[in-house]
Amino acid sequence: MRKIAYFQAIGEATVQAMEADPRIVVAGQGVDDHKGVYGTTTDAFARFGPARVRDIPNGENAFAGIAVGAATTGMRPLVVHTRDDFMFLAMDGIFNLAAKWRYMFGDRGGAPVVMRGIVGRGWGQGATHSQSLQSLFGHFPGLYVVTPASPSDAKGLLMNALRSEDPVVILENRGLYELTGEVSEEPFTVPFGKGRIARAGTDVTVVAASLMVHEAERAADALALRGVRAEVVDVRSIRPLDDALILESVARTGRLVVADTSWARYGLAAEVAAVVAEHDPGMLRAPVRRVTLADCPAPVSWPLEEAFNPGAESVLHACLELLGEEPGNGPRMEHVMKGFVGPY
Amino acid sequence: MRKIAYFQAIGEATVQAMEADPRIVVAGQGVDDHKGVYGTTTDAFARFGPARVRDIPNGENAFAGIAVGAATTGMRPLVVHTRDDFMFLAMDGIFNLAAKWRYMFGDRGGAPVVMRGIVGRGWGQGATHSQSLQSLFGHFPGLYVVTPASPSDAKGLLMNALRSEDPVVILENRGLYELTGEVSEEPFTVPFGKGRIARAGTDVTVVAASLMVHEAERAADALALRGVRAEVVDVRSIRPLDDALILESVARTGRLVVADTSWARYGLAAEVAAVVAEHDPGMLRAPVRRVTLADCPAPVSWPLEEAFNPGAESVLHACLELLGEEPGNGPRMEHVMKGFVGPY
Amino acid sequence: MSPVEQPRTPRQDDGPADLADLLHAMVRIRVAEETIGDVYRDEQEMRTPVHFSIGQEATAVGVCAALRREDLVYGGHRCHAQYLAKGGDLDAMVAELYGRRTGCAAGRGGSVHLTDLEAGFGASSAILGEMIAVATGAAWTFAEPFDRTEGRLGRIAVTFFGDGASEEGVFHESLNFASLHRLPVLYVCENNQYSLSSGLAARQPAGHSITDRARGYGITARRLDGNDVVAVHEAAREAVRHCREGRGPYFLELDTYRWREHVGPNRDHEQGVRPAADVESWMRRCPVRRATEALRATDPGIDARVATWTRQARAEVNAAIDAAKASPFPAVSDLLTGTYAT
Amino acid sequence: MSPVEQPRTPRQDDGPADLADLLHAMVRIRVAEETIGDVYRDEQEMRTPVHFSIGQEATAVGVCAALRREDLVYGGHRCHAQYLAKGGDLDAMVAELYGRRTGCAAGRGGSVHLTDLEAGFGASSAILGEMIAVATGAAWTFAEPFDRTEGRLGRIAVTFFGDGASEEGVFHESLNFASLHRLPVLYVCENNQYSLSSGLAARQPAGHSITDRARGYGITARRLDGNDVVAVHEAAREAVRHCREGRGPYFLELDTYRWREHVGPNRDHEQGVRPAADVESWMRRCPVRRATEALRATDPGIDARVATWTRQARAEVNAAIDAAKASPFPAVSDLLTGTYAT
Ligand SMILES: Cc1ncc(C[n+]2csc(CCOP(=O)(O)OP(=O)(O)O)c2C)c(N)n1
Ligand SMILES: Cc1ncc(C[n+]2csc(CCOP(=O)(O)OP(=O)(O)O)c2C)c(N)n1
Ligand SMILES: [Mg+2]
Ligand SMILES: [Mg+2]
Repeated sequence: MRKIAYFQAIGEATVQAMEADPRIVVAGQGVDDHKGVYGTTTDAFARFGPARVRDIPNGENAFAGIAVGAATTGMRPLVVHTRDDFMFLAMDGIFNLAAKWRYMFGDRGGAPVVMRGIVGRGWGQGATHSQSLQSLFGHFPGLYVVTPASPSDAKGLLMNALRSEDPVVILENRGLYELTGEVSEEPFTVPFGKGRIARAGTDVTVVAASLMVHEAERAADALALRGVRAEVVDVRSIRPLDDALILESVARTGRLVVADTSWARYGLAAEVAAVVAEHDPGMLRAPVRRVTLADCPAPVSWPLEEAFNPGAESVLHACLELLGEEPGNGPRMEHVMKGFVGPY
Repeated sequence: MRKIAYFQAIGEATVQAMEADPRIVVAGQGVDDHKGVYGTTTDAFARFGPARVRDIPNGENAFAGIAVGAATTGMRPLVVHTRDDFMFLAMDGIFNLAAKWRYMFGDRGGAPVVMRGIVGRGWGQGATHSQSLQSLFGHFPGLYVVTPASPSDAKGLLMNALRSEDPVVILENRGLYELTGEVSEEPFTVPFGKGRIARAGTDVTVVAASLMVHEAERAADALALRGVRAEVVDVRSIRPLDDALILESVARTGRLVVADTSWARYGLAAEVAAVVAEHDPGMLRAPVRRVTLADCPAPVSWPLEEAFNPGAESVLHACLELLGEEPGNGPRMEHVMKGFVGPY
Repeated sequence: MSPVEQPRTPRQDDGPADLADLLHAMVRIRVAEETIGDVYRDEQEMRTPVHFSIGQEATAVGVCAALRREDLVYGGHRCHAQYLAKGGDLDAMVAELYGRRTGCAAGRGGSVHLTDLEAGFGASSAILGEMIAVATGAAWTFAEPFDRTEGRLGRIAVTFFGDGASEEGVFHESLNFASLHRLPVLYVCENNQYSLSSGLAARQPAGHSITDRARGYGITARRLDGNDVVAVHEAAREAVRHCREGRGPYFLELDTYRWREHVGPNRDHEQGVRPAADVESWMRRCPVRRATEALRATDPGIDARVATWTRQARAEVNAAIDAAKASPFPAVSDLLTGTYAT
Repeated sequence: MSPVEQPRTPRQDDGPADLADLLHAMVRIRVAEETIGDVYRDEQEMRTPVHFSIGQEATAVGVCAALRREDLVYGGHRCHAQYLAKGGDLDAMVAELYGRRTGCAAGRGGSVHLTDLEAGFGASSAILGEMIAVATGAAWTFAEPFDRTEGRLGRIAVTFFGDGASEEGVFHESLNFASLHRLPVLYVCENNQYSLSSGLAARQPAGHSITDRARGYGITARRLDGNDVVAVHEAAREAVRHCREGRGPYFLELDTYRWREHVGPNRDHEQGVRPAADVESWMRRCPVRRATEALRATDPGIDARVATWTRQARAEVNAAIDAAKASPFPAVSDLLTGTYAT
């Protein structure tokens, strides 16, 4: 099958969905410019022009409500935030309006707005431009929340979102944008709530989301060299979470590492651990390990940033620890984003 | 010792802290009015007047930043939100400014702002006026987050907050305001990060926060009648969480129920379960139970609201289930807020 | 007049409404709210915080009488009058207050989350300013080419909000967007001088009005007496024409005053919250009384008609209360229904 | 002039600054940014997104020269010029870009989180509009009785932000609060017509300025040519006097233009983002050139002095770069330090 980059997959899904549904309108700051949100809106703008790929003023708070107003009267807004951090300003609209609209007004219609938020990890983005807000979004019933890790999922989940009758938040890690993979040219959807076994294994389960799926796979490579077979579960969907897939894997391996791009406390890593603990803690032959951000805001200085962000090596060490093995001195593994060149 | 109500304890802490520190200023919508935020700011206003108990215009977003600007130049703002739901509008200021200020600007000073948010559970408050946002606040390093359950803690934690060099979010459940308890007349502080054994027991641990501590205690009463001794742990502090106290209790009882006023997913209940799972899942002789909100927005209709909010009975049933006992048909336990009369 | 005269909502075409019809609508809303207020206080069975518009009826009635049924109205927490003025179903509203399955929001939303899409009442909500943005978004839909199908062309969105809500940033961001794209949205600020117990002087700089701010976005804006239903209606007709002709948004600031406490049925000046003299002076400017007086010269039978309308409205709202009480609560087994589409 | 002439920041008392001093400050900032831009692009060792003010120097220099050292300035993402104009330490800024322990934010903040409390530069931040609120809060402190101690009386807060940031709701809420309480805060909008690649026409209604909006809050407001450093300085002095005398906030909208791309050292009109003719026309209105030309009549030696200043600034910034590179990174063992007070 044809290979394309993650950002291209997003662009393709956008164009195909817009072709199929005239109600879809893309809106965001600079969606129409030469950069096209890292190339994800360029094709849509070329194809549909400014009426359907709409540059908007700054003002995230109102725009969340404006999108809800449009969505509840017949449009299908696809709102793009070039950093999900800016969505703090949109949270009233997201949580108090979009997530609750259908329920609060008696199930007479939903607020089908799709919100893309890009996580700007690394390269000195700093504390306010690199947060990964999946656990916040995941806490609230009424929203769907997904974190595509592969180009194929980036397309399929976005196309599913654009057919949803309810609001969807899609978190995309900027570090994945150049990643290539096989993606069907045809329109297709990936359902919400279904995780995926990114790599099969028997000795330890690594549950991961987004960028951390790749770090986990690289850790699994390194483990394989040592004869350890790690299973990597890509949750894909934060809400609903595919509990069954997680439980089935942990039941087989008896060991759980959760790798996330956000903090441990009240995060995805907590939720995955809780799913197992509330199902059957007896499954666990060893304590759960959370491989997450250091418990501080994101620093800029690169040695600190490297230490702050979890990578393949942290996943590897966590797995070895659970298996009671010494890390030894294998080659140091670089972060996925090594080699990135600015400006961002 | 003298008994006073929870709301009086808040008012007393405010006055005593303001007497000791002229930098403290109370600010919020209507803090100076006849209701005095359910009586919590009345005494401070009577004592210090409008210069230090300041009514503010609507505009939660800017005011979060204004408070940070004041806090970083020498004031100690105590910002009051009559519903913590309104804090969605203040989240940029809370997370991107207050929580990160000290770290992001190189540890040259913090943003000592204290934010009270009242959780307006029950009596048809509706989906946007009854949320309990502790897990959102708890996710972010740089913030302290506390949830006083007793009048004494309401005073001690607030006084501690007003002496903190870093930002603090205090979530108070409106349902606790009329609750009375022993409170020292002298100024005193309760440190952050220290939970409390609200009731000692040996058979099952119920970890709870805020209003749910009381529901858990009532469940413990009912269990005691059946010879079951439940231990109730009041976390008091969401960030930092007193892991040691939780672990020590669960190590003794082998059974864990977590009772929270918010949703299960990515919530406090998840975090507490994760703490145990990452320490030693072998401690658990039974699966963890999360006693939380139903996974939907808050409904208004009272039979739905009753079913939506967890109460003593849900805690009781969860404990019995873990112990392998039938619930039987004991008397139905009413919610804590039964008998409340509007308008709210 | 006949004893079976039906309560009528104002006409919803583009012609001017009769003052008698406007008065009738105001009387009906006044009676409905007063009756609900008494029952609310005495029974404690409507378990949902209620914000009454008693004393402010002219704004909702005057504006809604200038709208077509298909235009969508959005309100804030103080939304009963707007809902009823737009033709929202009274039975469904009362059932909502009682949390019944037959409520307009199926018992999920309560007093502050009304909706009646049939009548063109989009939604209301309790977070200040939210609906300013939502109405702007609806107007965006109405301005989009795909909405320009037969019969839908020319719909407008209207949002009512208070002087307090105008302080929220969403006001600024929404007006900027609407003006930039010339969206067909009418912003109606019901300036009752208070946000909770805080007067305007404690919240906004003196000597400058909300209207001045709206003009900063290049929006055509007018401020007028919100207790004069005829003036409101005339201004609204002009505003609606402007929006419908594609000339962009319009802003109306309507000065008025609420008689009851912020939330609940009581009179807060009796608790010393506001100067009793202020309340009394505004009560003398009662919009119902003023409309009645204006009609009396030409229509000597008006007092009798008002009395009849009052009786009819009372019967209507009592019937709605009885019907609501006889309606079932939502089934607890349906608690989760509506969280997501099924 | 002597080869050892030191680069000077403008005087920070209340008298008018010499045009030569203003020019000197602009030259120094221009050279610093150009030098940093080249090194940034060629080395890829300053790993932090950088927003240059090249072409916009007159706003920061003209305003900051009207301030006292103890006044606090707050900036947005495009903050280098403001930091330097207020007297912020160049070495510490460059070290911050290199993520060094000696950086002004100890390597934690990067290009968009500058601070130098010694020099009266409070903070800058990368989320649009945040510092509009923070500066308002600082002004609140400055207006409080407990701050009225000797030597602190009369401090003011100043915030620089762009035309894009003025669209955020925080602008509206902050101006309302500041005007209501007559806070000593000077709002400086650097209107460079763009937010990322979006021109004003795509973001704000035509025919109405940000100044109009500020006036809606009863704030004294002026709009002027932001590339004329003398005009900016005079207007700023008037504004500062107004604030310091307790007459409330003041608003300045300064028209200017950036020469480089939004973020990074490249020229985006070379990529066709903006009309090259626009960029060129604004480059002809270069604030440095204009100030130089204005001086030439009375000071024939000005070109030589500019050449010297340029050389000196280049040496100064190169030294800062060398010093930064020679400085240690923060220790990884200190990763958590500063999350909370210890
Ligand atoms: C974002 C937000 N902040 C605060 C509140 C609390 N609140 C509810 S109504 C109200 C006053 C609103 O005043 P106004 O908009 O003038 O409407 P009025 O009640 O006078 O009709 C306030 C502050 C809220 N609901 N939402
Ligand atoms: C809340 C928020 N929204 C969006 C952004 C992304 N962003 C960064 S700079 C910028 C443009 C700002 O334009 P302006 O305020 O005019 O400043 P300029 O870059 O022109 O100096 C935008 C949209 C952001 N940083 N914060
Ligand atoms: Mg009002
Ligand atoms: Mg700009």
